[in-house]
Amino acid sequence: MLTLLWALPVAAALAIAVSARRGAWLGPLASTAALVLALALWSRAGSLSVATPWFHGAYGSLISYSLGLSGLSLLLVVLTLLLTALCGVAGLRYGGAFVAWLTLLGGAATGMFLARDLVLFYVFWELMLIPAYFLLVGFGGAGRRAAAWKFLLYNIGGSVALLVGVAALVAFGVTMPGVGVGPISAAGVPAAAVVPVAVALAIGFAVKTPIWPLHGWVADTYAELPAPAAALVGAVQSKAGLYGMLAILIPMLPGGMTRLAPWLIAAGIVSALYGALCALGARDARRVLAYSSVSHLGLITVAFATLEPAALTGGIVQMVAHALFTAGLFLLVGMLEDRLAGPVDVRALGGFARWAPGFAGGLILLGMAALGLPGLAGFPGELLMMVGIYRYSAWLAVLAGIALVLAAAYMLRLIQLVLHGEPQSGAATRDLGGGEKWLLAPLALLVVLIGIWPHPIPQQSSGAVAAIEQLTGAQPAAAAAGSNQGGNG
Amino acid sequence: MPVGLPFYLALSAVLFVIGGLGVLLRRDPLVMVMAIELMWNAANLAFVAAARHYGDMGGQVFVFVVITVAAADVAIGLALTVLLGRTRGTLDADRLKWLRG
Amino acid sequence: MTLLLPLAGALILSLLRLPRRVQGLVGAGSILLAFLSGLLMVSSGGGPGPYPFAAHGALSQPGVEVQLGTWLAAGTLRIPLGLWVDGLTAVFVLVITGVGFLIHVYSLGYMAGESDADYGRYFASMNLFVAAMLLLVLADSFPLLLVGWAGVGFTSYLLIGFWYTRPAAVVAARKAFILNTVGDVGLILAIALMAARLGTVDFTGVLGPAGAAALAAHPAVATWIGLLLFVAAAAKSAQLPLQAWLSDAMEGPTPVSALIHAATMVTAGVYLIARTQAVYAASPAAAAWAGDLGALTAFAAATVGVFSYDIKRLLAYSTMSQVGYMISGVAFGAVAAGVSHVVTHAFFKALLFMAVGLVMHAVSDERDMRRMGGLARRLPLARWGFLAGALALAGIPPFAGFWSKDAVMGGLLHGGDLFAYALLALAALLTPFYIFRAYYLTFGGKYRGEGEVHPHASRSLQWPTVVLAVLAVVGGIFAVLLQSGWGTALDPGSMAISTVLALIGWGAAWSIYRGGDIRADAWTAGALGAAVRSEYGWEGLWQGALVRPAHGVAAWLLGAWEGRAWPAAQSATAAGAAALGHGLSLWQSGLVRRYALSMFCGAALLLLWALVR
Amino acid sequence: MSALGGAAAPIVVLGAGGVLILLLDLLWEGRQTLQRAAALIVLALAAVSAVAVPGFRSGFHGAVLGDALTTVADLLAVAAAAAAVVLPPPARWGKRWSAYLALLLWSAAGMALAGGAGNLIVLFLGVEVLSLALYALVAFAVEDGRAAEAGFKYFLLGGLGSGLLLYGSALVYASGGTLSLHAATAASGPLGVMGLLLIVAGLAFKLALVPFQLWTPDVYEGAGTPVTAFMSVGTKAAAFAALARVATSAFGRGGAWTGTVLVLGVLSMFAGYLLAIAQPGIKRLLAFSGVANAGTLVLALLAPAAWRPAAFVYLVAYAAASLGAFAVVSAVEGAVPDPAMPGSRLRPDHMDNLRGLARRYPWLAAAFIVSLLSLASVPPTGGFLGKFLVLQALAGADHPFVAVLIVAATLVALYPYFKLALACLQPAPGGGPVLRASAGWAIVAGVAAVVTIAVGILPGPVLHG
Repeated sequence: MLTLLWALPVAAALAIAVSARRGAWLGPLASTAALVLALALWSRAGSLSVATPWFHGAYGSLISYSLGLSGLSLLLVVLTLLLTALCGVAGLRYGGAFVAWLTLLGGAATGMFLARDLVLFYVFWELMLIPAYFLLVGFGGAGRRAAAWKFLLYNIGGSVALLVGVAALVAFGVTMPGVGVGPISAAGVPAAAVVPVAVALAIGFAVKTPIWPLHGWVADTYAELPAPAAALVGAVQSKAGLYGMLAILIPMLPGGMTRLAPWLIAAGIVSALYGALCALGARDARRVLAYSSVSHLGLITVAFATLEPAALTGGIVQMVAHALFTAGLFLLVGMLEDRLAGPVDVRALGGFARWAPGFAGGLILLGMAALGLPGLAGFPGELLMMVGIYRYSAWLAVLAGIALVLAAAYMLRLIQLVLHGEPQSGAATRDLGGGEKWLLAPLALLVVLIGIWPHPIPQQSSGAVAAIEQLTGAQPAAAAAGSNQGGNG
Repeated sequence: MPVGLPFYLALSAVLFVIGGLGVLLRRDPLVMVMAIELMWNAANLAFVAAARHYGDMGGQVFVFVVITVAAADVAIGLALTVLLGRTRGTLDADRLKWLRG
Repeated sequence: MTLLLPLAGALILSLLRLPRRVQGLVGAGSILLAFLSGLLMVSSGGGPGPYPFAAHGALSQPGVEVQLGTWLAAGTLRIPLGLWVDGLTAVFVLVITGVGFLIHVYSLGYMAGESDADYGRYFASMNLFVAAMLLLVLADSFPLLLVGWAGVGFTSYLLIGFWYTRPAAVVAARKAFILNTVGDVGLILAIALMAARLGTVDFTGVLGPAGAAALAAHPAVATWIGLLLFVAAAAKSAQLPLQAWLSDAMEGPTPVSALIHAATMVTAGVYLIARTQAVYAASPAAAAWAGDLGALTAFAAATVGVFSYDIKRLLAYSTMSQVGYMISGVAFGAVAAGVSHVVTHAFFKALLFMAVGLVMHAVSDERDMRRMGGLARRLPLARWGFLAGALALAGIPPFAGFWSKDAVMGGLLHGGDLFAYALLALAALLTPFYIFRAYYLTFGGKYRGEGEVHPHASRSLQWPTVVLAVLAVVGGIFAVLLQSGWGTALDPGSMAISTVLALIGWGAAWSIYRGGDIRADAWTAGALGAAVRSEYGWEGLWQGALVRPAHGVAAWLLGAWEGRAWPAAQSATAAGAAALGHGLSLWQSGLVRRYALSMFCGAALLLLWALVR
Repeated sequence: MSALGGAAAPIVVLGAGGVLILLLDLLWEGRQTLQRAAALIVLALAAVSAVAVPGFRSGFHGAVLGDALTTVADLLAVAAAAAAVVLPPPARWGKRWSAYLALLLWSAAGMALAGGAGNLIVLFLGVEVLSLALYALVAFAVEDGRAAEAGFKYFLLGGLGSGLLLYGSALVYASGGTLSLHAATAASGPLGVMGLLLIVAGLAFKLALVPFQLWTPDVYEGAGTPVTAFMSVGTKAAAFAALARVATSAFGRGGAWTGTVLVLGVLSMFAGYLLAIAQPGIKRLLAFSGVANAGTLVLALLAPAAWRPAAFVYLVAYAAASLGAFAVVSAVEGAVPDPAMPGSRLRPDHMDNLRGLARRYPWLAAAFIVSLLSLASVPPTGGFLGKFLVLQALAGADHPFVAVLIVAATLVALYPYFKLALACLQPAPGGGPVLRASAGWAIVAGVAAVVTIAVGILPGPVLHG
């Protein structure tokens, strides 16, 4: 059952490839089928798992094919499959190969969110990278080659760091039942290894997220990828790192995490401010969104690193929200690019609200969600994060508040430069077509719904948060002594 | 004082080094092949001496094997030298630099 | 119900394409229905819960809470989804929907010149605004309040930037939004502080007996919460130091200015501080900060009003000034007075804006008083409306403003500090002066404009003006009723002082401007006038200290770091690796004897290693 | 046969098979298909005998060892030879087809011998048999000056390497009086240690570890690509097996050895990948990739308790990827060069010749990319799993720093591998290469890709020999 969730998209991707790329529609179809399946499992989260032995690694460690559906996994899986289906539909006009890679990316991400074995997790983690790379190389814009190198070097750099961490954890006999699902045995990690392993994992997760100063790849990648791919990568792949923090770093090395937390918080808050400032100055709309992601995700990282329950919950809510509005914004910008037949240079535009009220409405709605307007999806998570961050440190919360104000500034700049002002001559364009509207409607609807009633998200993720709280709460901040006792958490 | 194993080993070392120097200093493929044979035979000397020292037949068997293999080796070496001369028109090892980098 | 009707109206208007008549009907009708249901709610116990409105002292009764479920929960923190009704809410609901309805009707005529799409957009935004404002006052927890709070900010952004092709409107809208966001962040931080120190963020928990006890036990917490709440209130209510957006917000359509920037949105800050009396009661320091800054705003804004040429801006400064009174009043504990001033101010300020709207309609959207004058005869309705509003604003008895403004000052005389009282008294002196200056310059004398004067006022423009004019004259009754509803009494001594101050101000204006002659105004033209008109250079300070540095840093980060440093580091790394690779290729010389040498050296090194070990 | 020991069976089959092919040439002169079929049958028999002959213990009184390591080395030698048989030969090789096949089989026999060697004589004999046949195979294109140069270089340096091996054996023998590998590696006196180190040096030459790697790119480039494919896999497997035997039994007894392997491995890894960056020719690039992979592989030996499964998976994955990649290279080399590409006229294996491959032959390109991903150790390929197991083994064996070095080198490796992948994906002015019609490339590349992924997904059978 759980296997189907990731295997359906992957099989569809292979089928498209075999069908000589004619069956592109299979991609969104399979993603939708998997999405329906995932939704059908909504109430059974936490109780489903699959495990069969895979192989024995060194030192007799058992590597198994093990999937599990915690509430947190379910949220992210639903999100991933929804966006895979939508972006797949949006990507149909790029041809079968594009949809195949995109669907493969979605399937891999789904698998990663389900994996309950470190090696399996890593396999899916890297499997995500390949489609993203080929989407970039095969379908990217003019600067794709340089962007692809950056993407590759940064991401594999992060991956290999993660690989060292994973290999060490496996060698020490740590298993991964899934946060909030079962007991985690971290008993085997030698005290001296806790911090180095945590650092390796953190680097891997930080690159993927990305967090300053490891964000160098993100702007180019998001700017060069075709819009539907950028939407999926920006919305889903960026969650991999954060999920990794929640599912691996924090529960398996709580002692290491407490030692690392100040560094992660520093990097995260710098990300939040740095990204926001860069977004304030960027010209290409894609880069504005890219830097805005750096800023948002940095803040979520800060929230996670505080280990406060409210901040963790808020971070999770914000992960969901960020995926929704980021995907929507990338799709919207892509639609605008189609009309301009080129990148969206925000300073050269204006007055689109006149010609395209539907587009304007979409951009304003999603943009407002992105800047955290209360009543839309971006707010509840932000609020809880601020509550948690405040509990950790008031001054940190003030810095985060500055990032929020900057978010308003850069998002408004984007909205206003594109939509408002004097309509540029010759800029008369079509409004969104029916198909485009239907594509965005689910995202817009969810953004509003989550804004109005966000409670289901924390309900699903409460297990994970409670488990983390128990793990880190039971453990004193002293890392060296820490990791040897938390075995029964 | 009887001439013991160390003396033979020393001699074999000298031979081995001379062979090596031959490979390093000569540019004629034929001479280089001969130098290599010298190195192998240095080993042979050590084997025989040690076999004698330990009263073990293994070393002597090894020497026979080496001699046989060396014969085949030289045959191939000569063939390659001829091939080299025919296709490249030179018998100077230093002029073999089409393949490099 | 009250809440849902405008929201439904907004949804219908934004998603469906309706004929113009239906758009107007839905827009105004939904607000009317909301007003009626609000009346029902507070009078007879309909709506979310019964509330005894009429009895003496009833307004200070504890509220009724209706919980609908959990909005969000994390760890031990639970944020309910529910509504809260008490006297304060009731007053605000009625003002919002009542005055809001009148302004909607006025808008029907005022916005008639817009295209169908824009007409629909206008009413959708207005309905959404009312809905957000109602949520703000009906919420039962701070996060939910914040939802309405920011919704108000957002819709006001939409409405200020309604004419989005005008650069000035776009800039004004952005400024309003960003300053409001600063306020939102203040509120978020306040919520975070409550959650961290009190463990709860709903009204019952924070403001109820348990919360009050906790606050009293930790005055520092109360002070910080109070200050952060004041940051929020200052942004929304355009108080120092976050006042800068309101005067620019006049770029929006005039009914918008009437609704948002006079009657409702700016009073949200007053509501917040009135609502959180428990906090300010626990922290005199926070109360003093809030009250003094409110009073300072009241005075400073009045001085700017004295020098203004733009009649809408003048009204905006007047609004800031009057809201300063309210904030100061509620912060120092004169809740009834402050809230009653909200009510009367809603009447007369909306009236003033409507009158100005009529004037602007007639003189092709001219806003500069120097190019008006002599309009009294051509625009009688505007003239009498403006006069009624001016009298109310000036605090001339027995007009509406007198009863409430005086109550604030009376309250301060008893409960506040003298500094604040002095500032408010000075402002009370200036208020009649600037508003009658505007009156005489606009309506008196001879017409100084260039364009024709086209008096045209449809019925929908006329009768809301009339209704409000009546309210401005007799609305003092509401103020008195409210105060008795809260159980506070009027203070004759303070009333006398206020009356004298108002009459002096009016007299000064009369003596200078009674002829409506622009030459009498020459004294405002100097450098001093320019400085004051620029809000004492505040805008320049703001731009220089924050906005431009932020953009500068952004450009520097993008250029120096993202553009050069990172790429340079990246390419240097890549080039370094490639250079190493090419360097190593020299080793692969192709020379077989060198290869042999390398092998020998390698073997020798291995042997050496063995011997050294 | 069981009297001789089952482990020797594949050697016998291969050696006899070579003779048989030469005899069959008298019957089937010039009939390539039949001869190839015969060679494949011989190889299949050898494979079966390597896996399935009962009495699977040491033969010839311990001279030939039968264990999992031997089996892996045997099978890889056989697989590499099979690939070289299936791949269509370069056009100029003419009619000496049977000789080519016979030499391949004999070389494979030598590999099996070296891989299973239990004493120093057999080790030397195996190394020489595999080498002598390879010298001839490398220079098989007798009209080609490059092939002759490559053959001569390989011969000369190979002789030198064998000399080191031989002299090392002599010193070991002189210090201990025994030729048994297991007993000899107990040598502890300075003489014995020096001898062992010289043996290590000789095997490092065959494995192409820095600083004994210099011959590799020249020989790989000059030899016909099927031969290159064969030697890149078979030689390395055999040499690694031998080195592993020396290392594990010797290193088990003293700490001084760790440093040797560490230095050789780390140097090879970094120098190999760095040198690969600078190469425009695919074969040279893959040669350096082989250097680096060999380096990584020997580093696994630092985890004495856990290196076996890791090394098996790593070796098998490397073999599959390498054979797959060279299959594609040989296909592209034989294609009509695109005159519009700048580098293509200089050398037939120039990277530019790959351009347009993905458009014209998507499946071949896909197989190539799978091989490259495996070499770059990206999941779900065997290359990833191999590297993971190596890392896991090292992390559990108090060598975390080595694990970090390995992943650092992996980063360097990205550039060359992905440069090749990118080249396939780029459009070509002339539309891309047009391959000579042959199923051989597709078979080898396809089987290699399938094996690569299969090892990555179901490593069970490989893990334990």
